[in-house]
Amino acid sequence: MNIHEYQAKEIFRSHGIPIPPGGVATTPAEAEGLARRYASTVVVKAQVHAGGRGKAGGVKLAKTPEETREIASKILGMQIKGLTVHKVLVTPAAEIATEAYVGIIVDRASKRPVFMVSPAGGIDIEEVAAKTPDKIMRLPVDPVYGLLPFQALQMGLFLYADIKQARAAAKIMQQLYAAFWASGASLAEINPLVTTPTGDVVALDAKMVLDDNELDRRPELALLRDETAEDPAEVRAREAGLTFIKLDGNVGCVVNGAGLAMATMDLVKYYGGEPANFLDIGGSSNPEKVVAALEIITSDPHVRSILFNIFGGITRTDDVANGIVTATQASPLKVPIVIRLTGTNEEVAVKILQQHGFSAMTGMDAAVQRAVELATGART
Amino acid sequence: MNIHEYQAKEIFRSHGIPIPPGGVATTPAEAEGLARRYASTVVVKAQVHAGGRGKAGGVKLAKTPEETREIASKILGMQIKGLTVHKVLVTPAAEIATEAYVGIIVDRASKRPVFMVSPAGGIDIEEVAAKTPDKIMRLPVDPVYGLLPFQALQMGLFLYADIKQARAAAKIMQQLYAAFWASGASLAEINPLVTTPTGDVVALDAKMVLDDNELDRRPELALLRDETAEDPAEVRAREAGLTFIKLDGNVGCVVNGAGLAMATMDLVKYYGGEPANFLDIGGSSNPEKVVAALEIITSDPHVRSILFNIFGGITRTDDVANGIVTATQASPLKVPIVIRLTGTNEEVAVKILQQHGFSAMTGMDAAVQRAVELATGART
Amino acid sequence: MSIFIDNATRLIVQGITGRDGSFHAKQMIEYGTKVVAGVTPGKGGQRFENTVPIFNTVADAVRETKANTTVIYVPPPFAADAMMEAADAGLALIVCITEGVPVLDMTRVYPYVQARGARLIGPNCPGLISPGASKVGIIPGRICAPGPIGLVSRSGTLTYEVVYHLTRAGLGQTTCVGIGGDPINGTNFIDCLDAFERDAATKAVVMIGEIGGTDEQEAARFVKEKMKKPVVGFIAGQTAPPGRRMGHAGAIISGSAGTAAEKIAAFEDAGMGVAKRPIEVVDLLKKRVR
Amino acid sequence: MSIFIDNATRLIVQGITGRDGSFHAKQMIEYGTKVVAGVTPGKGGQRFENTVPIFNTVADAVRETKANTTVIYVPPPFAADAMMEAADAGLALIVCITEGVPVLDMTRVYPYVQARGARLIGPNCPGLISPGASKVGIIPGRICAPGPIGLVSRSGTLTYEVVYHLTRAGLGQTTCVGIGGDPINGTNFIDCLDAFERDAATKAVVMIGEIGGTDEQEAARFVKEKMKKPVVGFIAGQTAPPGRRMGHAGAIISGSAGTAAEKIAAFEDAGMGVAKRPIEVVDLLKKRVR
Repeated sequence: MNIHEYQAKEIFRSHGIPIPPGGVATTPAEAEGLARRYASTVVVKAQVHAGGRGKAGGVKLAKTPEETREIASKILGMQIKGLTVHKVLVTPAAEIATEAYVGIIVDRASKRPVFMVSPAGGIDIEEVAAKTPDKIMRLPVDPVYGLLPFQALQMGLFLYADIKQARAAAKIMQQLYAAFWASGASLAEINPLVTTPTGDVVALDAKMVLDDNELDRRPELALLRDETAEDPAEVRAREAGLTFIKLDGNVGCVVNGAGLAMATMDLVKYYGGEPANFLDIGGSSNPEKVVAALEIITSDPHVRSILFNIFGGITRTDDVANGIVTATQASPLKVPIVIRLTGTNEEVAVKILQQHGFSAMTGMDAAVQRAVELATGART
Repeated sequence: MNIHEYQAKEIFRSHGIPIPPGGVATTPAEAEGLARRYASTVVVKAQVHAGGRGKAGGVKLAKTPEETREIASKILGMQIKGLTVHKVLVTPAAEIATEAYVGIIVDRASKRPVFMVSPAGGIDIEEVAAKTPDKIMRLPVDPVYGLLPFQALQMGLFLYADIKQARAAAKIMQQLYAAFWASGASLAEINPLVTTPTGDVVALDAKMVLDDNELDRRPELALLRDETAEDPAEVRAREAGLTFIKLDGNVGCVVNGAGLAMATMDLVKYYGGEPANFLDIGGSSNPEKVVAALEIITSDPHVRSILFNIFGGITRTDDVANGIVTATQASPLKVPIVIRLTGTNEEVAVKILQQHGFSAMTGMDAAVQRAVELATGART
Repeated sequence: MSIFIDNATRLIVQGITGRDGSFHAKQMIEYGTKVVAGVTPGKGGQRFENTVPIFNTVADAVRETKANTTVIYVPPPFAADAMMEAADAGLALIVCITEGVPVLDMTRVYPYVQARGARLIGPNCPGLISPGASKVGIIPGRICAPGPIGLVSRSGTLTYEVVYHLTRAGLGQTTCVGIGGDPINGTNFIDCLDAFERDAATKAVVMIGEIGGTDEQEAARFVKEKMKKPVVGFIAGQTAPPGRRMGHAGAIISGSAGTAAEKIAAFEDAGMGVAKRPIEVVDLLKKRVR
Repeated sequence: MSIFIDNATRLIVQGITGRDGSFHAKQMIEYGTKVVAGVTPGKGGQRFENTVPIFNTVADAVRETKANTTVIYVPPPFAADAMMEAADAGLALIVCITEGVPVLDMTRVYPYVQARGARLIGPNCPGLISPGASKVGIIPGRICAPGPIGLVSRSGTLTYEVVYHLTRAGLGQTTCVGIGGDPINGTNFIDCLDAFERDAATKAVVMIGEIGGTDEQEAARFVKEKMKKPVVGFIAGQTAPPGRRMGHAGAIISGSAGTAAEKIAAFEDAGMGVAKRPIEVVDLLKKRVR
């Protein structure tokens, strides 16, 4: 789960990381009020789950409260990578001497949390990694020990020659690791970590991605989810227990299992079509999930055909068939549907579908081909 | 460092362990007041750093506030294993269905914290270990993982057949381990852990020993030290940076290094004497330490001779010599002194001593023999 | 004959009285797996389906039944503890079906299990099956048949799809292993490839990967450098957009790393047959096995 | 020739600019030990006594000087981190002089160091010396002399006492090791006995124990079962009362366990010579070494 910069900053602050004050505004007037409170030049920053906010014009300096209002009114409502900005963070502009990068991710290869730090901060770390890899230090953390003091200091010294700043950075890295671990994060990042002209080390930005699997045992973090910042169809799918990702094509796909769902999308493409989505109804499906899946897919006006691809294992295909019948009786489909079912209770499923005027196929390739034909109009 | 039952209970409570209420009284009137507050039969428990309080008459039931006052007046001031009782804990008496034992120590062999639990609680666990070892479960904890939930439940099920009680006990063991670890303890113990007739699992006693080496970084725990509950000479020695243990003999020993101090005591015994104490002036001695050591030893009226045994390594023997001179000039000795010095700056030390009328020996055996002779009167 | 499980597999089911655990325990027993014990704390002493003894702890179950393998169906918050309990009890093979185990839990579970010498498969996996001998997990038994093909996959139903085609084409399997779709799991492609290479009964191997991570690339290097047996591969997620998690926690393209194209290139570089569609696996295999 | 340290020892001093570290660094240099680096964070780039380079981290020091051994003189709250830093940097031998390291710290340090294949001596120990070759720690060099006796001890000054007698009696030493008086330490008696048994130059061994724990008892079993070389022992604390910590954190009789009598009995059972007084070690050794 993505959280906003201002939310990540709250978490970081609660672990002691030095971060300048800041407030969130949902209207230009609120933003102006915040600027008045700080009585200095402020930065107005779009709070949206997308990278490259700066390049998109979502981060601006404002010298006066009036200018803050003006800038906030431009940023609020702006679209960044398809997402609408509903909130801005207003924070006093800091004087910057140097900019560094500090981040933690979970590394699949070492199966550990890994720190990446670089004295070349403020810019995209992937770019630094590609162009000047010696400017990045990677440090895997043994999760049963946590980040050890000597490791934190090694990283601090990689960033700063001054021992005071190195120790300050080391402390921040301990705090960041504590925040990362306590929040069940899959990413925690400070970019940039800056030094001020007076020598202080301060975090100017904050990013955190939380592991969805941790939210059940951390209800206070689950509350940080901002559904206004997400695609409504994906929110609806999550509530129904489905995994849904909107794509640009016109063949709506309903599949059980993530691997099979991807393979189905790939096969749509292989036969000349374009998938409209990724949709996994999961293992132990029930008819309600199928109903929700059909609702979500048919709400996409680009969808020209719907493809069910169900390989019954735990999933009972008769449950899926019943779901299709229920959903289409409630609101008849406006686009053609192709149903491929095989596996558990296949015979029952086919009978249910036939009784309600649907036909079912058993081969994946044939079903995908048919769905693509229906969507593109070719050969139909 | 030993702490009192009521202090250990505070720590355990702060980690969530269910413990009946209780209050500390230093006077019979206070004890009576507490009994009135609880309005039930209470237990009055001597707060003293010694085991076997019950057998010594330091733990008594009182049915009324008046009886509480009477009992408290008997226990307060009582001597238990040479220590005076200055405080009593007054706590409502609990109804007990079963009694179990739960403890954690640091095990030298496995180099880990080890739980010992037994359904035979309320009595001395060493006795259980000797007589019915199958009634004890030992469970070493991997300190980098901490106590794992399945381990806690294994112990809970060893204590209780009822799954609810087993889970309650498992939770208490997690809390006890957390208290143990967070406090830098070398021992944490609940004896007895009881079940009540209604099925609750409750800790009725609490014992904790803290690692002295942890106190520097845990000032709030260092404050728990109750010097009124310790031997005054040992308190004085600790303040002077010495390690001192009072024994029953009459040859006062001042040695540098714990191993050599023990070997010196042993040699006193070997030559027919009895050491009056263990005293280690430590590695980097200074004259002040020697002065303090002499003060402490001479304050013991049983001491008949004083033996210095110093092997100079880090310790400079001239420092020791200067300390002896300073101390004896301030308050002349009433008992004879034997000084054995060898090692670093030995020649300087001998000269200093001779200038002030002392002689010095270089052999340990000869010096010990002489000190024993002086103490026992034999051959002198 | 097979890898990891066979007729000597003596299985514990952790969470045997739960919804998923009880359903699949029955399926495994029907398939012929020797399910020797179940574990549900507080139900020790009872019996599952009037036959399989239930124990309070895995340690009890191991001591009483000489089990050597366990399969875990407990809810995600308890799965890490269940895996560690199994490793602590000395089981050689631990199969965790549970989906939704926090990744940071796995960073602690993995070294714990490793240090105790156990093999972990999963979590978030369908388990494995050695057709005709033993089934541990949820792979539908009727789509499998004994034969010379080894199969390893990060996926569940996509595995079934491929196995289904294999069986219909007369290509039975020694063992099918679903290693799971999480970013951190116990057994990886190389572990399985290595076991298949050593297994006399396995004549060719199918490896089904997906986007995310570099496991397939490293597996391809292993195939190139260490394997004599033919390997056929398939990668799901060629049309997946970067930065989005495609259902599986591990199926995500990070920046420019972990794409299907990168993995397919690695397979081709290793001289593997690469199927464009799941069904093509059959033809590619037939060309490589006499 | 010696065990653990010799002419090839290239030493780092952690905490070289501190009070104890600087004093003993000078002593070791004077003795002839190859002190190749010091470590004090923030003083990297400076030199100790105008010669020994100082680094900010142990990793830097190892990389630049090819050190293989370190000795630690940092204050107790930082000692655990210093030991782990040293192990992480790949040093083969870590000697921790610091007294007062919390025992729970050591429960974490010990497995960390073990997992990285390093040998830890201490903490709370005087270190070790291979007379004439190298001295690491604080044992006074002038009381030692090269020769055929190996010595291992839990004590500091008591060791000096015994070594002093040995040297005066013409019994020089291969190596004297002070393993320290804490309840949890890195190297125990058996490790040293085993090394002495394998060291061709060592003809006989002196083991100096004290009350507390069971290390001496286990060492006695090792002597009985595995050693051919003669071993002479001494135990301090025969007059120590139970339940009181005799200075060393590890020197405490718990209940009825860890008494001197128990240890002496174990020594006798192993056929070792047991000295009643420190000086008797000399005679017992002379009887056993030609």
